[in-house]
Amino acid sequence: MVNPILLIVIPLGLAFVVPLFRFISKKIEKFIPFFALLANLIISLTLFPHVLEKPIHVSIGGFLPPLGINLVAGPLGILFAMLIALVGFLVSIYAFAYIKEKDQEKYHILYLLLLTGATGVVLTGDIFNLFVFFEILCISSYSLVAYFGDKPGIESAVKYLIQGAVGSSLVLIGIGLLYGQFGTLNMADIASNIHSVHSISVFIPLVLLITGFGVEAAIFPLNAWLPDAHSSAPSSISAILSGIAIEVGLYAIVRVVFTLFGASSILTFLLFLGVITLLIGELCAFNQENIKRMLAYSSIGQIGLIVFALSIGSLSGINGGLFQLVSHTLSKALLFLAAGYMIFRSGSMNISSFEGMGKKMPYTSFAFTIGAFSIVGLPPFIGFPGKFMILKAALFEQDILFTILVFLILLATIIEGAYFFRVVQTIYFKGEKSTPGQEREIAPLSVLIPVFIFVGLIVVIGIYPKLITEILESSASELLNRADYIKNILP
Amino acid sequence: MRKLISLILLVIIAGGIVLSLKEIPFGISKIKIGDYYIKKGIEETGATNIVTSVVVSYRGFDTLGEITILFTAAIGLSAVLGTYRKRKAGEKVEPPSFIVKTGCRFLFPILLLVGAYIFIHGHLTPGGGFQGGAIIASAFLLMYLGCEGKRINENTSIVVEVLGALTFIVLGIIGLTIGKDFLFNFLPKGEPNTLLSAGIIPVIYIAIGFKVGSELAGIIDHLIEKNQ
Amino acid sequence: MNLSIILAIAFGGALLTYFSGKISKKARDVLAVLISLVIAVILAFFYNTSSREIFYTGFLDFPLILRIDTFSWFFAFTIAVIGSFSIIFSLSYIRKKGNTDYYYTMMLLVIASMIGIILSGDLVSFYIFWEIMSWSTFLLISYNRGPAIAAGIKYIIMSVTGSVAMLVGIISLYSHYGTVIYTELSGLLYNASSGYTIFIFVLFFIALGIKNAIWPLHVWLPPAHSEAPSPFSAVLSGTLIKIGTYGIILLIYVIVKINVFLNLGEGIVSARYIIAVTGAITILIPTFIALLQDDAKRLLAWSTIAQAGYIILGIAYGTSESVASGMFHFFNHAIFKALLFMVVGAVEYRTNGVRDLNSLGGLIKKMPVTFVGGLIGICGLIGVPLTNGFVSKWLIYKTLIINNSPFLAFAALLGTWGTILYSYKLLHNMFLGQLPEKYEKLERAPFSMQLPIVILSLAIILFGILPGLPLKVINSIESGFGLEPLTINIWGITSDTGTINMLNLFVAVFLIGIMIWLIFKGSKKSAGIGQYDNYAAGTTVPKNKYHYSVDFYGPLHRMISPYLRDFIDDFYMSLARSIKNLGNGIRRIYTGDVGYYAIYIMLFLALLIFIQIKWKLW
Amino acid sequence: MNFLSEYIYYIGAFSLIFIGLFIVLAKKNLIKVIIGLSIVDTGINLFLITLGYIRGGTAPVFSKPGLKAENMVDPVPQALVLTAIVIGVAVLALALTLAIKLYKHYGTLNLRKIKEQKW
Repeated sequence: MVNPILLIVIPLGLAFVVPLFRFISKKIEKFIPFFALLANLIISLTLFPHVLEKPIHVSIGGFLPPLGINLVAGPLGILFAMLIALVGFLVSIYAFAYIKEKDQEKYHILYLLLLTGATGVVLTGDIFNLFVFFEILCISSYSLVAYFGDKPGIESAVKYLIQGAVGSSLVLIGIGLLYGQFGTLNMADIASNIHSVHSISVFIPLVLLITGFGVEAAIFPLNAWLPDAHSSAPSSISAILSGIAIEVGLYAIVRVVFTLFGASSILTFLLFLGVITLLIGELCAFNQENIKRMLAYSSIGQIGLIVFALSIGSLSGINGGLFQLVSHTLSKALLFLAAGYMIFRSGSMNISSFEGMGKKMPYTSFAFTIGAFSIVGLPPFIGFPGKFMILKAALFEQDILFTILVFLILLATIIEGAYFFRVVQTIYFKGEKSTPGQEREIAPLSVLIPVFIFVGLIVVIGIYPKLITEILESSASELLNRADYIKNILP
Repeated sequence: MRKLISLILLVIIAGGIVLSLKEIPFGISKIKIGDYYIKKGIEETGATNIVTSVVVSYRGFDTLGEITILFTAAIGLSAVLGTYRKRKAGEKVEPPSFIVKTGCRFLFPILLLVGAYIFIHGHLTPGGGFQGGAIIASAFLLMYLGCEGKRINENTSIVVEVLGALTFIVLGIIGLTIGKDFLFNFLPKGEPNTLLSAGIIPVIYIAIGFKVGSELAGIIDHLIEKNQ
Repeated sequence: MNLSIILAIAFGGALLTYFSGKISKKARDVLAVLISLVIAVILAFFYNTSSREIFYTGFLDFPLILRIDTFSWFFAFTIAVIGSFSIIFSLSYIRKKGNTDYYYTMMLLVIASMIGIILSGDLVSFYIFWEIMSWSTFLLISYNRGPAIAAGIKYIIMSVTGSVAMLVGIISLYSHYGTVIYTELSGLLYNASSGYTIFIFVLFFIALGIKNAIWPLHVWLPPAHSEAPSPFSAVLSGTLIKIGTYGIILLIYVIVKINVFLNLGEGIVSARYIIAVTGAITILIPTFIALLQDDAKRLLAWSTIAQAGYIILGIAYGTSESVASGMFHFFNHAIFKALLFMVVGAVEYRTNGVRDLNSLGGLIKKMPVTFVGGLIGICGLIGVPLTNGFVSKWLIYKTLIINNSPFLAFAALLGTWGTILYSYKLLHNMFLGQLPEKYEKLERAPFSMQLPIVILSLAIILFGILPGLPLKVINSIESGFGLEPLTINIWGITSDTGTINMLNLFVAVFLIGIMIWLIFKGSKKSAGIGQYDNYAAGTTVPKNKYHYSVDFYGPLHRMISPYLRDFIDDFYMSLARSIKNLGNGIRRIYTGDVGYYAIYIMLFLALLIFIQIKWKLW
Repeated sequence: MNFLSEYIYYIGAFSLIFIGLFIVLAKKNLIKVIIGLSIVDTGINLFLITLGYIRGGTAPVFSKPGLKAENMVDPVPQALVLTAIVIGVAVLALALTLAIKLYKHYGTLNLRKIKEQKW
């Protein structure tokens, strides 16, 4: 069996090595992320069957937890690691043709570091270590948002950095308070000592952590950085931010709320928060003219939906939330990649500049359409089982409150449908029917291959959701069975 | 208005934190893993500086993350600035005064030496790779102040950075293959309170020292470049 | 023969068509027609069988089930046949336009998903196919660009609204009863509280009513039907909205069961009565709005809503005759409305896209076959004896009058009068009157258009004279629903309260026809005068002034039009606008000032802490 | 004033944190905001150090014989602070770099005027 630490060490080590390639050949460096993430994908796939049987615990430096830092490769962690590796891998192919700036080396290093940070966050079993990896994720995303160095990029990065820094300060205060009370940083160890969150001294760290991680997870009202950052970053990075970074933030919140604190009482609050986030995201996106901003607001909405589903708190609710998370990652990454290349060609982020794209770039447009349908939740794409499971979980509570919230969610879905269908129409049906000079410009293979792998995954999982439901179920039970988590780490 | 709102919000938050601080009385020994480290630290890691043993051994993975953050920031910084290293011709910088020049030249080697001392003795005395690295970087800062026209070689600094980080990772992987755990301290612990003790800790700290020093110097270099 | 094979052929064929189009256009045309015909033929073999199979188990924990019985056979077969005629009609219609591969693929996809809906045996697969149908229809409605874009977006938003409501209904049923399979669900609502039943009813009716264009939910239909390519309008009007009908029958008679349905509420506020009245309103208002239309397809579109009203009225009324009339009218409407859209489509094709009734006229000489098709089509629409529409309308009048619902009956009759007026307008303004000069050189419709027109016209006459053929099927469906069976023979229906026998009628009409013919033959011959042989004020009237089909029903138009604005549509549009404004307003919280953003973060934190300190909620 | 002697270090640390946060919330100059963030960092570091303090404690370094383990302060917060400082430095460096670039683009550091990315 492979040691899950390799999931972090391989991309990290390769990221450190990248600068050396300037002495050999400038052409190799863009393949480094590709190979690193391919390795990660393979490792996480090989770990996958083992993890389903029993979570893997690895200590670092030969010290057992709670003394040393440990990695917990449970189903949830491996699910996320797999997702990160998969999306990262595909986006790294996309970057071959997309990133043409003279200083590609730095892009690739930062990209690898971002994914390393994300992987570290989802695998670690130590709250401070989680914070450290979280910071890697954040700092590399600040830099990547500003990567083009253009006006919107820098402005967004500054705003992102300020909000992110405030968020991480809060996290650090929260960790400090936890350490002060429990004298340990190991999550399982803290969790075993927390008996209730009703006392204010435990509640304060909880809200500090939720708020701090919530900034990255883009929960309303902590998400003001998101539309700016997603719309100004290079499209490949938007895909990663939307597909990975927010989800990792969400993972941190879920870990904190479920595993660390077992705070089921705050879930009701998160339930409402999720619905509000969803509604606000969709309403903001509704009349948006900038395609990437629209997608970014849609991400906020989707996050709201996921938060709602996770905070239902039942097994099927978490299951549905995780499914929706996977579905959002794949669909939104696809949308950003496809839209990114269309923007690259048309030179404008305005939706109206997409007129006639259906003729000009048939494959990319097709992929965009699939992504849009999937996000809206139409069968037979991956968004549908996700929405279905969430609604099922919510309605199974047989509670009038949940019914009302479900109707609000569906209202948001309708709004979401409206603006996505508008874009699809713009791509295919708007503009002159066929003007001369509208030559087909097929996107390069390095764009089409990842895009169509995403399309394939979206369709295949949409038709056959059982492909991932097994790992989702065990992840959900990992989250719910707090006692098992503690017992596994601290025997 | 904005200030008033900010104040109200901060007061509420402060109130909450004060309430939670009641559970954390000041100055009483109660920390459980900290206690363990102090009691067993020397035995388990061989380093007399317990902070070092925590930083490099018990929580070595954090430190790996830490140097990664620094690396990320350095790379991100140069990516954002868009590094161009060509000095514009004919650009005059006011030369430093005689005192600054002499002082810097005098201090430069001493600072290098102090920095090196600090990270080499990280496992014995207060200090370590980061502190030593920072001192080395300050030596380079002085060099920029005092010796106009002198620049650190970018390629060299990058090689040093990379090698420093790689040493850390390679040691970790060797630990993985030998001791089944990443960053396992596979070298003999030696006798505490001697230079050659504590296994891989000094090696890692030296690597970190080089890495941090060259990285911080690189950051300074980048920022100076822009300002000229 | 497996049911899943039909679906495999339908869906696989749709994809195959796309790729074959990349190789050869001819092959694709042949393939498209072939696939649609093959589906129809295979379905024909399922006549009077019933089977059930689980075709897919991979979707979560729901086994997806296909089933066929007389009920679904009837609908599926009608849809498949109308679908294949539309595809044959498309062969020449679509050739001039671009993107033909896409067109055929989507067309086949729509047909395939419709058949999927009809054949599915549980609500989840029903929903899945329903949604596939929704988006594929959306992609086809906007095919013509221009105004079709707005039509498409209106359609899909309403459709999504409906389907999410239905999804809640389905999942709610599942969470209450643990199953979504029709046969297991059937009758379970008997024990449910009436509040819950109404909840389920409302949710499903939003979806089904939107698809079926029941009155306050109809706004998508006029633009969508009129802007879609004409053969697809035929599919939309003839079959797609009937999916809604199917769903309503399924809900009332299969899932809820007739006895629960009839006992839901009392008197005026009973579910049965409310739906029937909605049906009546759906007949009345759209009929008169249709009268005002100058666009041929828009007129037909409003007519479709009105006719759907008859169907709903019949189905919801709940007697065995009314249900028979509803289902028979569904069948008839599928035929004659598809026919009429094809007629309009043929005219549109030859005149290069002219649908404005004010600028057409006199085409009878240029396109006689099409004219005859149109004539028979409107005869069926009005319900002239010896056409199929007569029998279904007769049944509904009869059952409404016998069961003491004079107002509903009056609404139905009034609807028919309106139908006569607008149908005549349609026929007259296209085919009668003067021929505008620019259409002197018009050719006949191509064979691939004439063929479906002729066959469908013949079908109208056939089922008008032999209504027993479909009624037999309908009767066996009804007995499956637990309704009293009717006494059917091939010429009509026998019953104590009134018998209809088309043989007598046939003979009578035949004799009257001969008499009229003789009278015309015997009377003095009138002199034939050329079209332009006209003088006014001593000079020849310029040729372009000859058009008296402009402003048809002008006075009536001016009289009723103020009352018949589509207020519902205005309401929905203002709703959409206010959501837009709300969104624009909410967006302002992202002010661009990072100081505010930091305040938001602190606000969130402070709020949480404040609530906890103050109320100890958590 | 038992309270003060008990909590004075906490009060000091948190005063710094809240002063920093107030600067971030209320000031409009980007450089000041960055300084605010830096002050927050400092405050947090002080807070962490304070957590591990023992009355009359010594540094956890066995540099010479005779030092008692009981008297030593908790080493873990010190290690955490080391990490936190580095993170702070990294964020600070990046923030200043971005500020330089931002100034190039806008010619101002007034955050109230840098509002192109909004809605």
